[in-house]
Amino acid sequence: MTPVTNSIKSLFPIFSNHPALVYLDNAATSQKPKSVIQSVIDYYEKENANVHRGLYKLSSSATTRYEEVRNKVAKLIGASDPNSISFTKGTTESINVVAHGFLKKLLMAGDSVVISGMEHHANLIPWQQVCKEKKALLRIIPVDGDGNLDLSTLDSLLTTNTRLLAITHISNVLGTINPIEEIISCAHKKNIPVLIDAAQSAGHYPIDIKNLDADFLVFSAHKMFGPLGAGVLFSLEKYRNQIEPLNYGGGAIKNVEFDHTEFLEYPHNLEAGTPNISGVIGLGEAIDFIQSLDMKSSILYTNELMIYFKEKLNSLPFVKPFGNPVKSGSIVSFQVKNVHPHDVAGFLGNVNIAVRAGHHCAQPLLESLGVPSTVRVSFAIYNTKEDVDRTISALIDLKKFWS
Amino acid sequence: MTPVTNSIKSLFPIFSNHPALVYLDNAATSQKPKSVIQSVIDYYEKENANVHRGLYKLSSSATTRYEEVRNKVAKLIGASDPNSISFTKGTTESINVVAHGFLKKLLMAGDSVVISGMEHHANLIPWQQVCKEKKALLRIIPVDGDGNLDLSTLDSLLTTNTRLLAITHISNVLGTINPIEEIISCAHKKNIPVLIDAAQSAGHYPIDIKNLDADFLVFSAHKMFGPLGAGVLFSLEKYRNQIEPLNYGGGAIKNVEFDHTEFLEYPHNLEAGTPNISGVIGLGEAIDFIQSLDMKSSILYTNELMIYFKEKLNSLPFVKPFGNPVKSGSIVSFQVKNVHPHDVAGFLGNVNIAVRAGHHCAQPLLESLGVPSTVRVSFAIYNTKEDVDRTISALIDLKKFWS
Amino acid sequence: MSADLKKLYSSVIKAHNETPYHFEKPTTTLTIIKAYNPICGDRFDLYITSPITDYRLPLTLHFHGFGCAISKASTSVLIKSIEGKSLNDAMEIVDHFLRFINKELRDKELILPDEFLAFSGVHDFPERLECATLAWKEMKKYLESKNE
Amino acid sequence: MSADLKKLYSSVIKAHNETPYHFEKPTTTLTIIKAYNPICGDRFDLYITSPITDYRLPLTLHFHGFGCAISKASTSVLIKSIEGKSLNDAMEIVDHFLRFINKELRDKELILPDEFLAFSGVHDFPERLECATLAWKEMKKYLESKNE
Ligand SMILES: Cc1ncc(COP(=O)(O)O)c(C=O)c1O
Ligand SMILES: Cc1ncc(COP(=O)(O)O)c(C=O)c1O
Repeated sequence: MTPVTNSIKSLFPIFSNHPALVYLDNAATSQKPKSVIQSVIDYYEKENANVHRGLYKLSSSATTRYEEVRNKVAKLIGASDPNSISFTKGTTESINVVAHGFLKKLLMAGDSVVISGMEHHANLIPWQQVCKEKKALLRIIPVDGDGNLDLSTLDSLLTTNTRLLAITHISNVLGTINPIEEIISCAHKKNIPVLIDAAQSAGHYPIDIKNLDADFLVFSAHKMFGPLGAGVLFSLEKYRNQIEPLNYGGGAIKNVEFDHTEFLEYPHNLEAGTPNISGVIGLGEAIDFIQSLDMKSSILYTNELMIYFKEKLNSLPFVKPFGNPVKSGSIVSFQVKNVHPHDVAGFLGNVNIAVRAGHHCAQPLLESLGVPSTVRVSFAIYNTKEDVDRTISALIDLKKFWS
Repeated sequence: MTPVTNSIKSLFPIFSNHPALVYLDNAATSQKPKSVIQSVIDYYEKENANVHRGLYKLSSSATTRYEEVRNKVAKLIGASDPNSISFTKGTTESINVVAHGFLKKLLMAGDSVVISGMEHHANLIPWQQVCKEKKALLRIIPVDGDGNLDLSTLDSLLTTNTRLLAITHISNVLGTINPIEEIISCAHKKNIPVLIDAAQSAGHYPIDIKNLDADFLVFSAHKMFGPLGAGVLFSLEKYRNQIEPLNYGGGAIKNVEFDHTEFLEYPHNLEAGTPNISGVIGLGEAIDFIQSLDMKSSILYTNELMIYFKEKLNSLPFVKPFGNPVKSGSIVSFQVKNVHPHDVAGFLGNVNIAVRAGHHCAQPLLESLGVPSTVRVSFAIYNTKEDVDRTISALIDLKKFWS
Repeated sequence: MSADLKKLYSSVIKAHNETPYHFEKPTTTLTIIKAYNPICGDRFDLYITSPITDYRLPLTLHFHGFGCAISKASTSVLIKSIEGKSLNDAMEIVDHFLRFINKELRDKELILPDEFLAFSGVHDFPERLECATLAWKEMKKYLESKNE
Repeated sequence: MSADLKKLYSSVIKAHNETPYHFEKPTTTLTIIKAYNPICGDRFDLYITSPITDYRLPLTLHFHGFGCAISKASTSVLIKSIEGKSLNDAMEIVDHFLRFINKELRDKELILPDEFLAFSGVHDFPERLECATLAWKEMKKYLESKNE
């Protein structure tokens, strides 16, 4: 395994402050490198001012830096136009903008929206609620026992009445990497726009919008080494003037009279109110950090960890793993027989191993797995083989304790 | 003038990094004290984890600290129940939640919403757009030449068809402090709920929800020494189960199935998605900072600055001030005759004096003042008499330069 | 493995978790008290099968559902502690337990049954407070509604 | 007061700001080109009063509106520079000015009329770029549409 990791770990202050911490809850939120934290500090200590074109240096440089991050984000996902990028507070908001601001207008009674059986609540409830309001159908691509999408159903699920397909790139529960190119091309043959939930993949896996041809793509800064409260909505040009904002207010307008408002164009029309400037600047810094790494080796590395962990896990007779997808990111779900997932997570937490137990905001998927909750371990580049070993040995201790 | 200010100034790192900076754009955003910045750093360096009840120490303490800020906010505004406080990304979002999630359902064709002629776009466009959709009327309390509300019109504006009155506590352009107690009691006599836009007052002026009896109250952390990307919606108990979220997603639900979702109760139902945890914790720290000051002396102090500035300004024959409200916060708008406001702000910016020029997101008010833009100076506790003197002398230089 | 954790999962709790008291769905029920924590997914149903007469709970209560060891054991102890009790006594027991968990008891009130004391480990794990009190809080609401 | 600022508000700019060229609303107009920056509120209308014949702009153009000294002066210089010019020449002038402001000119192209050079101060004030180019960018769009 590449030894680069120890030096990477030293870039994340949380591990100097908690040397014993084994952080395996990366799918929930990643830790932040010093450079990202420093960019937020610098912003507040040296540059803090509101944007929207103030005529003093602080404000104009805040504006410039905020806008520059659109470039960085566009480059990260291979989009040619920085104005394809709208800043939101996170994946959840990005999806809601598309659901309420775009889809709702198009959706008629009897139409349908297609999602998969492994979606995060954020990529389910917004569509469900809009469908309910419009008397449209929410149709589900089923998930098989291994945690793969059953794509044989896709052709029949996508009909002339389907108005949108929304699907996650990587499952936050089972780690499944979905064949989104294939799915998108299938949908596009029927002229159905596709939203990709890249919350688990952006910044960690290569995304090239031009090849991918996704119509919308959404993600959060905080899961890719960036700050909380900042996210991204990418939209293809052809939809941009069809997306209405969730929020109306200052900074998003051309002209306001009491009886009439003219709005700015996408992406600015969606960014009413004082934006999370420090969050967006930190996102830019996170992208710089990501680009300082070699993404391919990072993936190989976290994959190796994941496989190493899975092998060790499979050797423990008291462990029941969930899912065995064809292609998998570095996320693993399991249960310890006869010990409730919360007791597992609590036990591991007590020896400084941070894992998550619960439904991982994917209740319908868990329902189909036949359990109310699992223990989830998710890796990032700062994790090590030692983290795996410590987790496995803690699981063995746990079992002893409980029998 | 109280000499406390120099020691206060030293608590704000931006002034050590820019010793010559005269920051008079406080109505746009305030600077942040070290303690607030430190709380954000500490969060990322020592405590970063997602909330929603993780079973390891970091996550459970993140959850606890996030929830504790509800208490602090509630105390700040004299609300008895921490669960009256919902966290948003800022004033703009808070208002939109009430407009789309609460008002829209109630509003029928022919109904009306009443606002004033001095509202920020954030407290105008959301109501305007909802009224448009519902064929309801947006009615305006006029502003007189001095910048006071003409309250003689109030009784006739508030009718049995009025569904909401939304009004700013303090004007962000003229500094007018509106008699909101009186306005609220007038509206309540007709059973009309009232939303108070406290963006300019929260944390700076005393607000006691119990006395005030406002139904909704909204504000942003970043204008009261806190971080960007965090805001507050206070709601009276009786409306709480009538407010629908702008955003659907994880963390806001009781139970999710493909065809049905049961939501949590207010305030959690409105907080879908990973919240801006560091922003909320920083807001808590900002409140601690505010409580370490004596609010009354702070107001006296910034008031003195404002009056000192106004007097000096009035002695300059080439300056045209706008508004002269009966009660005024520390915000002043003016023009330099024959010099465009942007050239004024640009000139001042060049000598390190940060002021704002433009319509200040209040185009209709500026329209009624008969100008497209003004120069705005707004004070905070770290400003000094010397800041005023430097500004006045820069204005004199400016005039020389232009004649 | 830490002493704290040993205390949290005391033998009493482990025993109640493994063989919970009256852990079954009765065939007929009159009232189901739902104890559900949406955030972690713990979900127990507490069953009342016969009517409350003379302000007294039935002699037998049952519960069923799923949740972590702490919530399961605490529900088990709840059922065992209050079945057959008068509403007033039950209320007092429930109150006592909740005040104990929330560290609101005065010293002289600290003489408690072993099965209560078994939960003192929760004091070191604030994130498990919810687990220990979930069913108790719902029962309290129910008893209050019956006492009105 | 800084040298930068003196340069930004050069005498040429001050003169154009105080007595802008053809600053009036004509009584009849054929085309109004709107140059509006919603963020700062600068708003100028550029008037074309007679039809474009032979691919040539009318001999007289006018403008009116409000904005800061930089945007007003730059609009004034624009009007003065292109009236009566062929569409091609006008396009070249506009392009040249925009490339100059955006620092895209090569050295040998830097021989410019004084009225253009007067705007070089903007290079030190990136926040004023928009002001200097507002009307020019709109004019460019207009000329492009006429050349199609
Ligand atoms: C009176 C008033 N209302 C609303 C807002 C909007 O606040 P935010 O931009 O933080 O959403 C502001 C600040 O610009 C304001 O001054
Ligand atoms: C696949 C997926 N989609 C959406 C989300 C929601 O992201 P956020 O909470 O940042 O809005 C998450 C993260 O929890 C996720 O894993």
